Amino acid sequence: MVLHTMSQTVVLGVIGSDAHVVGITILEQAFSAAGFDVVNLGVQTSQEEFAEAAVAHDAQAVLVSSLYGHAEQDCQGFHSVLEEAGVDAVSYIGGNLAVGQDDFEQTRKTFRELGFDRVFDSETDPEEAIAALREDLEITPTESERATISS
Amino acid sequence: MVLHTMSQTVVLGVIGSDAHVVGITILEQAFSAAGFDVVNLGVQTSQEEFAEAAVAHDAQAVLVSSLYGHAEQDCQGFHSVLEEAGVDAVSYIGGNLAVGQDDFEQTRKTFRELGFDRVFDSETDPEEAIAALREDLEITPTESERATISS
Amino acid sequence: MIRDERIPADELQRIDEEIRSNWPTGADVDFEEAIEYHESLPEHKRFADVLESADKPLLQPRAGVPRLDDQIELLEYLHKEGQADLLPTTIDSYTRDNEYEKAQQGLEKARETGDDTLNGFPAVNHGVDGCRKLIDAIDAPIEVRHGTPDARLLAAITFAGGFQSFEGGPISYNIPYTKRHGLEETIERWQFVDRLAGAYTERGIRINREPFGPLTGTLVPPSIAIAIMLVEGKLAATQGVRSLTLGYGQVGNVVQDVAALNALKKLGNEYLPDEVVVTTVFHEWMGGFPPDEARANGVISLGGMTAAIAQPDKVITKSPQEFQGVPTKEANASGLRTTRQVIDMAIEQKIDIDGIEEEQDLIERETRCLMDTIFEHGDGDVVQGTLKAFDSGALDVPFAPSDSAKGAVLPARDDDGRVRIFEWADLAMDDDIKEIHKARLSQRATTEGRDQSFRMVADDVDAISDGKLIGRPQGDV
Amino acid sequence: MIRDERIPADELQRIDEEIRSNWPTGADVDFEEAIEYHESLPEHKRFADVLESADKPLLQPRAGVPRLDDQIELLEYLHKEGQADLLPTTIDSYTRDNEYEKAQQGLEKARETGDDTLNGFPAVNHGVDGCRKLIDAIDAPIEVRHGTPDARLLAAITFAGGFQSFEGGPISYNIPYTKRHGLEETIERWQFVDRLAGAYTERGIRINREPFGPLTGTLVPPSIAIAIMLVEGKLAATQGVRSLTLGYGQVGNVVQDVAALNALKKLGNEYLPDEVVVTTVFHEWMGGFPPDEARANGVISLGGMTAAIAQPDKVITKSPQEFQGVPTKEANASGLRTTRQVIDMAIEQKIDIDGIEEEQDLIERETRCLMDTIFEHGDGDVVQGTLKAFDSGALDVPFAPSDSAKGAVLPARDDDGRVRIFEWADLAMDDDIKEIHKARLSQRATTEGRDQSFRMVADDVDAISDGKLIGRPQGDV
Repeated sequence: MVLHTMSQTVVLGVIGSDAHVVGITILEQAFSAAGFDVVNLGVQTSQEEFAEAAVAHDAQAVLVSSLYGHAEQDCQGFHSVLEEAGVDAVSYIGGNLAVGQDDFEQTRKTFRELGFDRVFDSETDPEEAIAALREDLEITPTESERATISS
Repeated sequence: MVLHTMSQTVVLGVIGSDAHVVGITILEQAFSAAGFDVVNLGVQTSQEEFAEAAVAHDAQAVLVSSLYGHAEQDCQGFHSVLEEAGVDAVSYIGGNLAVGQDDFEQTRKTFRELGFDRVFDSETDPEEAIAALREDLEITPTESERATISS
Repeated sequence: MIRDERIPADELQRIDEEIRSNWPTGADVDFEEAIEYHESLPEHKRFADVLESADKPLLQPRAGVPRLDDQIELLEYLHKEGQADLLPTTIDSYTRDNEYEKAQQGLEKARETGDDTLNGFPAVNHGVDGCRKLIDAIDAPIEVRHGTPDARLLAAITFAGGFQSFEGGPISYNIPYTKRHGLEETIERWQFVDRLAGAYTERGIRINREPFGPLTGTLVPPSIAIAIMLVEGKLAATQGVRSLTLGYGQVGNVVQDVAALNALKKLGNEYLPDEVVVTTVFHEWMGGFPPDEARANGVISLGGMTAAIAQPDKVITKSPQEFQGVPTKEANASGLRTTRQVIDMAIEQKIDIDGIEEEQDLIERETRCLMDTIFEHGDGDVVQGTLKAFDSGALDVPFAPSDSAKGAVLPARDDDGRVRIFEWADLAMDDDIKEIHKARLSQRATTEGRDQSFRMVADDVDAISDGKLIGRPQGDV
Repeated sequence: MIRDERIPADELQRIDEEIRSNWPTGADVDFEEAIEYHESLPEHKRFADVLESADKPLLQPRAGVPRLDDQIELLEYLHKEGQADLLPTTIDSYTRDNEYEKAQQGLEKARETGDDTLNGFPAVNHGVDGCRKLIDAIDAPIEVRHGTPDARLLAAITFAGGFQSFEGGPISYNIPYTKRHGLEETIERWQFVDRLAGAYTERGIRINREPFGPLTGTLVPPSIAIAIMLVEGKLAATQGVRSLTLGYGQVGNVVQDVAALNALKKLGNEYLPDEVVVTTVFHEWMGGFPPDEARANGVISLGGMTAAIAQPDKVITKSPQEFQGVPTKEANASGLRTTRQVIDMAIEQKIDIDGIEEEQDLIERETRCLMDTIFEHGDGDVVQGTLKAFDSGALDVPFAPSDSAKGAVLPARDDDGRVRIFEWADLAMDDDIKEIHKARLSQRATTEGRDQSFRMVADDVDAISDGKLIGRPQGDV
């Protein structure tokens, strides 16, 4: 398992005009420590910048963070942009995804419908996301092998 | 003026079942420092004990304190008791005199009608009561002179 | 003549029977059956064990309402939402005056109308079964807190009812609370309470006893409070109590409060027999509170900070609604959480403040003067010594309403905000100690440009509720 | 090539005219007339004088709403009910992005509907007259607080509008706030702001300038914050600023916070020219707050306690509603009063904590390393040195969103809760200092039975909002 993940690349960033950097700094450290190659795009990253980086680094995963409450707006059409660029990667989103986060299940549903494979709230430990990604990448062994070659 | 007040006696106490002692301790000190002879009856003092002490010490003033909100009840008939015992002294009351002290003027009126010469709220400085007592005792010079002889 | 001697078994039984006949619920107390009930309680409800094994200060609020269901709901709330470690059951005023009939009427009225006509939980009226329903329902240890000069029946019923901690003592529940209960009388009655706790203790049920440290709650000089804690601790130990929590009320000067808690712990272990486990409890500010929740939170936090540094075994918290009397359960829980946050943020920090040892040394010397005078007055007997020392004024408590204490001693803060003695009256104290206090107060007088006088005392009494520690003259210094 | 040199008079005038043409209200600025207006202000509205002559820490909240009348009402409330000594006017986000048209739309919508569609006071849109109405209405000094990388027009209008204090700086309002504004660009723009303040200063109107000390607000090691304060202070002094308030954000360890404030004051006086009056401002905890007002009050009170000991010239307070964003005016006033109560109770106490000098010495040595590397990188020029040191990573800020800083340095708390550096990246620091940090973090790792890792960083970021200072592993130590 460790062997597989050693060479997998994840692209990471905060979408939209959001400037909250602490969360992705922690995520960058956590995914690096877990053996992933991490491309951290930082804050205020556009949909196009995510797509370009995913293509350039042949990423297996795109991890989107949003903490300022406008994630739904910022992610409209995001998966079309990824698709058009030819990105074939799992996509996760996490953070404070709605302003009045009364019902997270509703929020999860919204973002699943937008195209994200997994949706996390702001209380999620990095370990949880790492475990999920390992699971998601291992159930598609061909991708895992390709990753081993490509990185 | 100092000569007059040097020999005036005041009786001091907390009426009813009230056990708040700090206020009268401060008052005892303040009136003593101002030159009065102070008889401090302490907390939980009955109407009769006030009257007896005022007679025994030929007091010029009876100062009643109440902080637990039941003063009106505790003072019903107090001035009849004083009168029957033959007490001829000014009487003051001060403290937290009503539970919901929204309108102190109303409270003052209530206690003036019960027979008190002056009514003070709990924020009153001892100096204010002392100044008032000096004024009240000086405008009745015969009493002042009698006090000089009797003490 | 009453002395500091253990009540003999037959005398204990005689009083017990007599006292239990004072109210119908007394008949339900069965000592052997009560032991069995206590033995059935899980470890996390055993007050003494939980308190003595804690590795950081445990928090406990004050709380009591008349009806059982309401009391259960209140304590559950404080446990869950306030994260209280230890819970209280505060007893109503009628019960404190042994007026069980009036308490019964109040309880019935509360049950009928839903209004709280009593200011606490009438445990005697609820009886052994009512108490056990409370103990069973709450998943934490619970202490009986009251203010009762004659607490014999209350103790008999609450001990049998499963409570394992009981606040109060013959001096601390007399001097600050009542005018006319004689001290000799209250000592005799508390000897019974302690002996009963001792009887449970001998059977393996260690009832924790907690003398009430804050006394009159108003600028009590630490050494006076500590001396009274030591006396009450000794009296309890004589009767067989083995878990004693000595109390101290915050005066607001951090150095003096930490020094006092250190001295309390040290002298407690020194003066009490080895077989007694001594713990300490710190009461957040017991004087007048600011009439403003925001400012009250500041007062509470200063208490939390002090507790983080001194690390007493327990802290009794205040609520931001202290000014207006009994707090809502939300405000009560809020005071707990504010205190918890401050303690948890500060407790891992190394905060060694200069001058604590020096202040502790002064407090210890003062306390020894008072203890020496008590032993001398009683010719070695603590009971007689206490009675005679209070009588002569060699032992005294400032602002004491009781006729049993002269209440002639007056405190005032020094220039640093530490509580010193301004008027000694007849308090037994070495002259060199008096000189130290005098010099400190003189320094304040110089700073303020006024003479030392009772005016400082009056200003200090109101200072914290007015937003400051020291009652400086108006217009600042 | 931009250098640390005073903008010449003709250049100042050229930029001033250009900048004032960016929005219609710019035309109303008349420097000579503005000087007259400032001269007409009473003493108690002169920010620098009030701050510099205070004999205890002055309190200031954050507050800004779009409409003038509402802003007046809000500040009056905070002044009267919160007893704030100094008042703020916080600027909206559109203005911070120089989007005056959007700010105008938001202001008009606010005026029509009564809703606050802006998150602050759009001072540029209110113009000189609007600002003066505010200054005239409020009986205390008011500072402009914002977060604007290019604050030239905002400064021109608010200075002419009567404000005498202006927060921010080229690094502190760039690195923590924005991704793509180049540092060279923001330095150039802030040279104008400072030069304008200097021009007023030369005419006797001392505009107070306050670099933003907390930076990213998250576990910023004191020496990094102080070095940036010194750089911004030097840049401002070069342009003629003579009243500088250097800032520092609470990290929560009392010893480290007091030491840092002491070091900030000392180094500020050392590194800045003699003609500059240096004051300090302490920001209550700028990291994540507990989602609970009671616990938030504990965090605020620890800040008040620290301020009472360190005695900075000013304290920026937080409100118990910090977790949820912009507080109600009542909560804002409540944070002020809680802080005031703690400070006033503790400030007269002598609280000398062991180890403050040692920690201060460490912070000073670290800061000197950073200042040395800046001077070296710039061959004596602070502007070039700052640009090149950030570029090389020799100077860095943890958790910096800006592309102008590497943001590769990572902090973590040691076993005592002091902020140390866990990942140095390319930060210029003597090896013996790095060894000290490493040893302290190693001690924590031992206590916690885990390796030093980014996991500590992550745990520490959340610790205070979770109720503790140090992010210990779950299940306690």
